[in-house]
Amino acid sequence: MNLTMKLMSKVESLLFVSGDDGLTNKQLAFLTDTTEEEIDGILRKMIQTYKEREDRGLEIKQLAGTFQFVTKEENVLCIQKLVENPTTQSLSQASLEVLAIIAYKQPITRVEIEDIRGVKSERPISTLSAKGLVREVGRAEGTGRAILYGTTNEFLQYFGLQDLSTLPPLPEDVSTDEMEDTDLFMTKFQEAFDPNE
Amino acid sequence: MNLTMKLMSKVESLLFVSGDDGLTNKQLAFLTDTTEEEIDGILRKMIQTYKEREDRGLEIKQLAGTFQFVTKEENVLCIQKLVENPTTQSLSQASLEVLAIIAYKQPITRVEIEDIRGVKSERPISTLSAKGLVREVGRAEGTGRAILYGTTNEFLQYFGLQDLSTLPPLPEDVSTDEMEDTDLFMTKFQEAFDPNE
Amino acid sequence: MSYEVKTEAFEGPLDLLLHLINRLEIDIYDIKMAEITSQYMEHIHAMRVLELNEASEYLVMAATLLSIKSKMLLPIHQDEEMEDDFDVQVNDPRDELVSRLIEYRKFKEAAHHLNEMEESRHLYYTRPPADLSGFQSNQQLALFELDVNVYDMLGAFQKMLRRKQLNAPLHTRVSKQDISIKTQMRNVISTLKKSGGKLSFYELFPSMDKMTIVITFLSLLELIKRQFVQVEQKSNFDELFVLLRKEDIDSEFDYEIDE
Repeated sequence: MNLTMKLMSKVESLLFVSGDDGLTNKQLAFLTDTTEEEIDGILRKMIQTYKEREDRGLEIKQLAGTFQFVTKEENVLCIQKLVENPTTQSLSQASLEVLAIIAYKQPITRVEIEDIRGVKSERPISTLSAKGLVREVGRAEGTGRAILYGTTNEFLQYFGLQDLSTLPPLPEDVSTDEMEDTDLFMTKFQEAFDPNE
Repeated sequence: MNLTMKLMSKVESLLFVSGDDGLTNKQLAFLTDTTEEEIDGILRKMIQTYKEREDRGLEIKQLAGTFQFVTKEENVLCIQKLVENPTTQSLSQASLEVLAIIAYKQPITRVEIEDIRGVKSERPISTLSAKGLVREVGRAEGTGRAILYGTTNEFLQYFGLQDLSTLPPLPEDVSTDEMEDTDLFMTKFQEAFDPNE
Repeated sequence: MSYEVKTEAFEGPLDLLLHLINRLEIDIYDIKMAEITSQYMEHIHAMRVLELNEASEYLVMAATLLSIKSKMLLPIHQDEEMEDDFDVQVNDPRDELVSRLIEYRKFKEAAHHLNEMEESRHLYYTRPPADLSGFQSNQQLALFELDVNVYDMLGAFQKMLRRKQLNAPLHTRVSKQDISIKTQMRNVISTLKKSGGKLSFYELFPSMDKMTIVITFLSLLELIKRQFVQVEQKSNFDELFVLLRKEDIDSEFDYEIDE
């Protein structure tokens, strides 16, 4: 009995680490130093136990000869919720960069932002608009009439600023062309907005 | 009772899919539509049950601030049979020293690290950042604006820590305090009698 | 006294001094300068194979030891003593060295604790988060798309190295072949092209061979530096994705790499 329990424990550990690859009964027998017959018996017992017990959220599924853990179907809703609601997190580095550029250089077009950053910036811009921190404030002159971006009132509130003039002054010698300088600029920016300060 | 079981099942499913990202009790409460208090109770119960039951190969641990499933230590040998190189490469003495200094003194510059060790430390620092255990966390004030280093989440994971406060206290030497006291005394003494002041 | 010296056993002059203090059973607060200096000299003499870089540090310490030793032989003039900078020394020329040694010893001990924690952490395993992209709609992808920095990617790589070790004996081993970073950069680009310009970070590492994984990673870093590709992450819970940024890169690519 004790040995059977220990074997179950090992099978649980092994199936857990093998993830989506799963393991065959042959592999399990090899890894736990036992016979395939014994593993078959153990797996049958485990499959049934997992299925029956209401406090278990996992099941063992056999797929193309390999056994693997899957979550119980009845818990699909809370997993769905996990996917849909990534934890409210602070802004990503890219978003912060774009936000800094918009804050100091507004009104500014996407192409100009991308020139400064040297990378495509569509997504951070749309993240920032979705979060209501930046918005379209007009159109540039000339062909294309590109969208001009600026910060919102929500931006001021979010960072506890009275108005745009209370943004910390931009260091004079910052050349945003160079990676290191951008980092430096970002550090200043983040320091300025650190909620702990 | 039935509800508690269902909640356990959900927590098991959620912890399983979130893997080594893990989830906080707050996130678990939100995802299962319940209170943090209830989740805390459930987690306590689950942590104990998993630990006690001999047929379970998993345990719940708090790593890098989140609850995660890990395999039981007693099964390490059969899991290592799955591993290509059973002797997991450990960090070198130099890397460990640098890491210890960064962990306890962060944020800290390379020069400050080298002052403590009395030896150049560029290589261990780059090894550590390549391993994702330390990262640049800012720039020092003043000329040069040297890079400041700090530890990462991966550092907490790697050493099985819940957060930085669970680091064992830095070995303190009582006698150092005594020495400092003497220095302080001498300084005061000299200040009092220095004819130049 | 003669004994064998293992250079790699010391993490610099302070480590060597601590070793000598221990071995000679010297009180760290009352270091016998003559004894420690001669032992230290003997050691660095035996350590001639040192890299130039490190050698200079050992030599600076030797000079420091000699200077302390000579200062201790001098009669103390009260007046001069008073004019000394307090930071350097108040009354004992050994003070600064002793406090450095004690400070260093603290971290050496802390490093030892970390080593023990590392070993016990090797006793249990976690698993990567499950791929939940099937649950996610395109709208959500757009909303939560957030870039990550190189540190996140290095962390992901590290995790992956640990993961990729699993299953190895159960698969046929990839035969070892030498591939250059340059070649692998081309491979990564063409793999990305084939899959429509976007691929999960982990899918770029199908091979179990550690060497290939490392080369692929280095080539990826190079591609990022040259802005051929970009790394993105949708959210906390999701995978890293590698995006192809420059479409028709072949000519430019060849030119740049070959230079």
